[in-house]
Amino acid sequence: MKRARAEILSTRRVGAYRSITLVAPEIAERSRPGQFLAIAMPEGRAFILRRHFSIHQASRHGGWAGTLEFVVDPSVGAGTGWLAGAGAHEFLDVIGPLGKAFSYPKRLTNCLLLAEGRGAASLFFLAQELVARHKRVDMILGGRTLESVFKPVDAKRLSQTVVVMTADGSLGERGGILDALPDAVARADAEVVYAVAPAPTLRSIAAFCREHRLPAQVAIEERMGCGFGLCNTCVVPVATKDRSAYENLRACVDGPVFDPSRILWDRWLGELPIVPPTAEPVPAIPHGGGEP
Amino acid sequence: MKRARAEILSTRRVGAYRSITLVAPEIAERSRPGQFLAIAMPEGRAFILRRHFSIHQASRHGGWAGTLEFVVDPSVGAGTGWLAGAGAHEFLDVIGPLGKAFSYPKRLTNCLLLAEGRGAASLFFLAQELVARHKRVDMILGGRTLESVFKPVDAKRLSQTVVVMTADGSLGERGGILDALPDAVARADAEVVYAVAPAPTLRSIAAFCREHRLPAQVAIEERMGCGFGLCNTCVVPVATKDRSAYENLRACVDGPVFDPSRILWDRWLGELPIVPPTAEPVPAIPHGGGEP
Amino acid sequence: MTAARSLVVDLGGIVLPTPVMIAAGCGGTGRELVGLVDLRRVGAIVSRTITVTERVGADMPRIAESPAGIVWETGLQNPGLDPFVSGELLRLARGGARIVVSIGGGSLEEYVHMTSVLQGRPEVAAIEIHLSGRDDELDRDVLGAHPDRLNEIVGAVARMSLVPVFAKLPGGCDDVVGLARTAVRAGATGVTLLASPPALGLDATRERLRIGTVSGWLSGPALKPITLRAVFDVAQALPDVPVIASGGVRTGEDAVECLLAGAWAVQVGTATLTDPAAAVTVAQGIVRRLNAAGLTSPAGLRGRLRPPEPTGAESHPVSTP
Amino acid sequence: MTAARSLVVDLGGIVLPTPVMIAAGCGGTGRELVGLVDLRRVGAIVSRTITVTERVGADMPRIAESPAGIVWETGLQNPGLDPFVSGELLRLARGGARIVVSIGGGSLEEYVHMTSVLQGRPEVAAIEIHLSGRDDELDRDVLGAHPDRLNEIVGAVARMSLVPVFAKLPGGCDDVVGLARTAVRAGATGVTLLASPPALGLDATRERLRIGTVSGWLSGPALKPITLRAVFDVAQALPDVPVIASGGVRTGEDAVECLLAGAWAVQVGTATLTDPAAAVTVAQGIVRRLNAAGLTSPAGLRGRLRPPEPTGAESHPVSTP
Ligand SMILES: Cc1cc2nc3c(=O)[nH]c(=O)nc-3n(C[C@H](O)[C@H](O)[C@H](O)COP(=O)(O)OP(=O)(O)OC[C@H]3O[C@@H](n4cnc5c(N)ncnc54)[C@H](O)[C@@H]3O)c2cc1C
Ligand SMILES: Cc1cc2nc3c(=O)[nH]c(=O)nc-3n(C[C@H](O)[C@H](O)[C@H](O)COP(=O)(O)OP(=O)(O)OC[C@H]3O[C@@H](n4cnc5c(N)ncnc54)[C@H](O)[C@@H]3O)c2cc1C
Ligand SMILES: Cc1cc2nc3c(=O)[nH]c(=O)nc-3n(C[C@H](O)[C@H](O)[C@H](O)COP(=O)(O)O)c2cc1C
Ligand SMILES: Cc1cc2nc3c(=O)[nH]c(=O)nc-3n(C[C@H](O)[C@H](O)[C@H](O)COP(=O)(O)O)c2cc1C
Ligand code: FES
Ligand code: FES
Repeated sequence: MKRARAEILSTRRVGAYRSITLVAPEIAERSRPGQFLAIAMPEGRAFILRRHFSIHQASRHGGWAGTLEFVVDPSVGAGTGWLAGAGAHEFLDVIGPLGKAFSYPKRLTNCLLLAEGRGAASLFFLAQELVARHKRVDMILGGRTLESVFKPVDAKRLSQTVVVMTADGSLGERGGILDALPDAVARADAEVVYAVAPAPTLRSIAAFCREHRLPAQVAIEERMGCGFGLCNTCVVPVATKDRSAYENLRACVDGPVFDPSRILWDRWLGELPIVPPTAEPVPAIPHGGGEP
Repeated sequence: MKRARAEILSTRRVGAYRSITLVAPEIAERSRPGQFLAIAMPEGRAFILRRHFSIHQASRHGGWAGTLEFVVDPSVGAGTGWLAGAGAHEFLDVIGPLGKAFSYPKRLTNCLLLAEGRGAASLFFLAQELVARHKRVDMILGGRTLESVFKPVDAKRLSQTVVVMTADGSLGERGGILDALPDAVARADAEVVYAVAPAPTLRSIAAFCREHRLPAQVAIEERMGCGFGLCNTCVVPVATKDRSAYENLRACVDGPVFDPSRILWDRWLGELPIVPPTAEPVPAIPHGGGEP
Repeated sequence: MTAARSLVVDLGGIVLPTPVMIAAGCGGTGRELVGLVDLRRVGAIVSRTITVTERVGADMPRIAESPAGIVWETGLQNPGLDPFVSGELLRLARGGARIVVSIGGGSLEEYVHMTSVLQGRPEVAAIEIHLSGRDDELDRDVLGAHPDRLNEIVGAVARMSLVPVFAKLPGGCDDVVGLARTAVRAGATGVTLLASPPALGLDATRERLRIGTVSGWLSGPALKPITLRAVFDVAQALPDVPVIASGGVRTGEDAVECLLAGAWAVQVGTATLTDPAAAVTVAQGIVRRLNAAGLTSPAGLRGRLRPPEPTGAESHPVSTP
Repeated sequence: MTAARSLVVDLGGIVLPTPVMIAAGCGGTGRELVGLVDLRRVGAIVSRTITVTERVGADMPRIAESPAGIVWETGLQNPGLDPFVSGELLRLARGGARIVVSIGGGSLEEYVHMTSVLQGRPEVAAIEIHLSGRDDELDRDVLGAHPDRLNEIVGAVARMSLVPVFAKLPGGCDDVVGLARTAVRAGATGVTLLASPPALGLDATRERLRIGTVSGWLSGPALKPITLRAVFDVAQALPDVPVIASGGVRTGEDAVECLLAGAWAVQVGTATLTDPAAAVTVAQGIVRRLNAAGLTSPAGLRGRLRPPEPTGAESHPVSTP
């Protein structure tokens, strides 16, 4: 983890989002898919905390070496709005890479990647790394409208198949990414599932994977005070290894990537009384890291 | 008193200061010398209160009709710094004109105007109005260096004589405006004194005028919460009419122009124990307004 | 979607055209706001705090900015009760706004005397009891911080008063719910939560204090989370008691937050110093919100508060089908 | 102009390399700051508050922004005393920083037990007593708000402890000086002023609470004027007692303000979450100031505070000759 004063190389619109490319060699070099950045907001405004963004691309080689790209949904609030308005040659105070990355399967081959909206940003980075490891990648991309589906065209370069789902049917099929999951698993003969989506969707994906005994990893988001483990505000309830109890693990250092079968979804999402996690363990992708 | 969303027509550097011209016909029309503006600071920054600025010019007629000019010392803090950086076509939320104006002498003729630094801004406006009333105007302008003497050249158009004093001797004579006061009074045969300067200087001017039984008016500054009389934070201790007691009067609505012989300088400036104001009244310029 | 029929609120006997009042000490003396705001569209103006005899007030300077706040001290400068009643009170009322008179003192006798003088004055819609000052009789720093004394003072005022009485509880007290309960049991119609807490302003560069009397009080947006907590806790404990939120209300949204937390009305203090029409613009914000929510009265916002949405669910543009 | 010889401060027995500590709950578990800040240049790290047994902590979400502040609630999540001592404590110490352990509890027995376990641990430089929690024994909301109880708890810890003991007084109490005096009489080496006051975060648009447990605590710059007042009042009343300022310190200038007001040291909490090296940059700010003022130690700043300059005198660029 490094802290850098990073220059914005360029920014561009990607559908409903703004994509920002930074020059930050020390961070780029260490970045892996699923990890994120903590970006300081400008001084003298009504901001207190940093804002957090998943890493979309980290270029170690070639013409873009030393650059990092992340994607901002400018509609959320003042911080994302400010970032989306930042221009080339401005400097950002960035800490990263933060958090545990997705791990890559050692033996299994067929990977199904699902994302809703901007969540796809980190899955593109993951897809690249999986392809580089000779895995088969299939993708399901969702969004409310065609504008909020992230880079559906680019996806085709990395992915054997790409299913696009929109809530209003303006692109691909009408529906959510969940609707496309069973078919996609069958078609792609998926052995491993990776997902980034709103927590309720992830919960359903977790249930599906558990039922079908599919190992999975999900990247979650929880409100963060720091992003690097100091404050204990970003926790998610995760079953202990033996599943006899749970711990509130910090999403920023113990996550944001988790084995969904170990998250106590109902406890986390606070809608139902606390229920114990499933007693029967589901095969897990080796946690954290994988082959470098 | 009006509130307006006023466009900045132009801004320019005047020595160490920034002069800002606004389009604000309703306020300009009502403005008189000695009055001031309350200007809202931008939202979403670390500002809570408005900032206050004396009116330097208010044009009712001619090509500049409906404009208002004020002068900012950008070196004071964040608010003046921000204002000094504002550019043409930006809009400011302005309330004005605020406070009591200087009053013009009815019978007396020879007016001596003294100012230090940016304080001269409102005295130029006053000089204009006095000249229009066929009064004789003489001026003493001071500053730390030549940069901080406000418009010494322009002064000559309005004033019979202009004495310039600088602390470092870089323009005019070396010294403060007080040093030039006795001579100037004698030379100009001054009958009335107007002054805008730091409070300690005003106190000395008040003592001089009292000693020489010269009627005077001074414009003072006190930290303001609102600027229009709501909050009672901007007070100055002023002797009651019969000088038997004092009241804390609001500089924003009961001032900023006061008869200096009625201000309890020591009480205000907090350096000495409270002393009663002079028992012997000094002739006063009719307070507030004067001929319109 | 029904349109908001009216913003009228009834605070236990005082009916206000809107739930947005101008806080004590931030509304001038009856002359200043005329022309800057339509006073008939202001819920009520709370007078500056009046004491039996004149107070010349605190030393200068009296105000400084702090992060999202101001530190101030006026020393309760006021002309004293009788001059107030014959001058400022009439002027305030003439503007067309409902008048709440804030009374302050250091002894039981002073509070009793002020209440007796204000009774029967048709201009007085309600009394707000200032309780943050020194207790001269019992030699305590904050009169209203002690339940025994609160009970005594509020009880005496409430028994005498013909108009509703609100106890403005001191800021910076640990047991707000307990104090509110005491005030209400003693007869207060409702409570104003909270007075400004004690504060200090300091200029590191010049190594100087910023306030002439050394210390002062904190006001402004910085206080909002503390106000919301006090309002929420008291409203949960005493759901039938009119609670007026004071401290950090600047926008319509801030006011909606207070109403959601359980307030029946809000006061705008610091915000009025910057935007003299704040009480009206805040009320307009409430109207917009009521219209959007299809509610017909501000009271409809009370009790609508739900637990937080899980972070992961709101951070993405798409919700689960 | 003499250069600042050193930032070393002695807080009644605990000697720190700088007067800038990382506040309780804002310094991680000993792993996280490594690489982000040179811990030998941090005055001390205060551990998160430790309880006898593990606490899983509060419901999510746990943090939200407010004007110049944050509202947070962790529910004192911690592994419990024994796992802390055998793991986190050692790791924290290994980083090279002095460690102050914050202990919290709901009964006298718990505080006594924790003190006994921490005694003789060479890693523990001092104990900070967290006093803002519930009193389970006496069934009171804020244990440390009551002088009787404060006296009892602080007295027991101080009598047993071989290292200096600091009482962190609850935020939002009316009689800070009285509580500080009680704590010191009971044997505390010094006081930390103040813990975060109770607060609520609310999202008007979504009509939702922002914090999973409903209510939380306010931290950040918003608190600075309240912190300064508490520090000033206590330092005036108890000039020989080490006072640690906590609440709203973000910059070197903020720290200088606290030292001028009478603090012997400061803590940075929220600021550390944004700038993990805040404790070092704040200390550098103090050094710059000492150098500019020709002072040789932070203690030199205490007592330099003067009354405010008259407004009219500072607003013009020229001073009277
Ligand atoms: C690990 C992680 C990775 C993320 N990656 C991305 C990304 O790649 N692109 C992107 O656009 N956003 C991402 N986010 C979410 C992003 O951090 C928040 O949307 C942002 O902090 C909101 O800041 P704001 O100032 O715009 O809104 P604020 O004004 O702070 O908040 C507006 C509303 O947004 C919601 N919100 C606030 N903070 C968060 C948060 N941390 N997570 C979710 N919702 C929040 C709340 O409803 C809040 O009321 C990520 C968050 C996390 C924790
Ligand atoms: C009636 C009146 C007329 C004024 N006319 C002018 C003018 O024509 N041109 C001009 O440049 N300035 C004028 N001022 C002063 C100007 O309002 C302040 O300098 C300004 O408010 C400081 O704001 P800031 O944000 O730059 O500084 P801040 O960051 O607010 O303060 C920096 C420092 O400036 C000083 N200061 C703050 N407020 C005031 C104040 N109201 N008066 C004096 N000192 C203050 C304090 O030392 C403070 O610590 C006038 C003030 C008053 C009351
Ligand atoms: C300049 C000023 C003067 C005040 N005077 C009084 C007063 O006389 N009596 C009182 O009860 N409160 C007084 N207050 C406190 C306000 O009524 C209000 O409770 C406080 O400012 C918090 O609200 P705000 O954040 O909206 O300003 C004053 C506040 C300010 C800023
Ligand atoms: C996320 C977070 C966790 C905290 N945890 C504790 C804690 O465990 N014990 C404690 O005494 N104070 C805790 N605090 C309070 C801080 O120690 C500090 O007193 C407070 O935040 C005010 O200082 P600040 O404005 O510098 O943040 C916590 C604060 C934050 C922001
Ligand atoms: S955000 Fe601070 S610990 Fe995770
Ligand atoms: S500044 Fe508010 S009354 Fe003068």
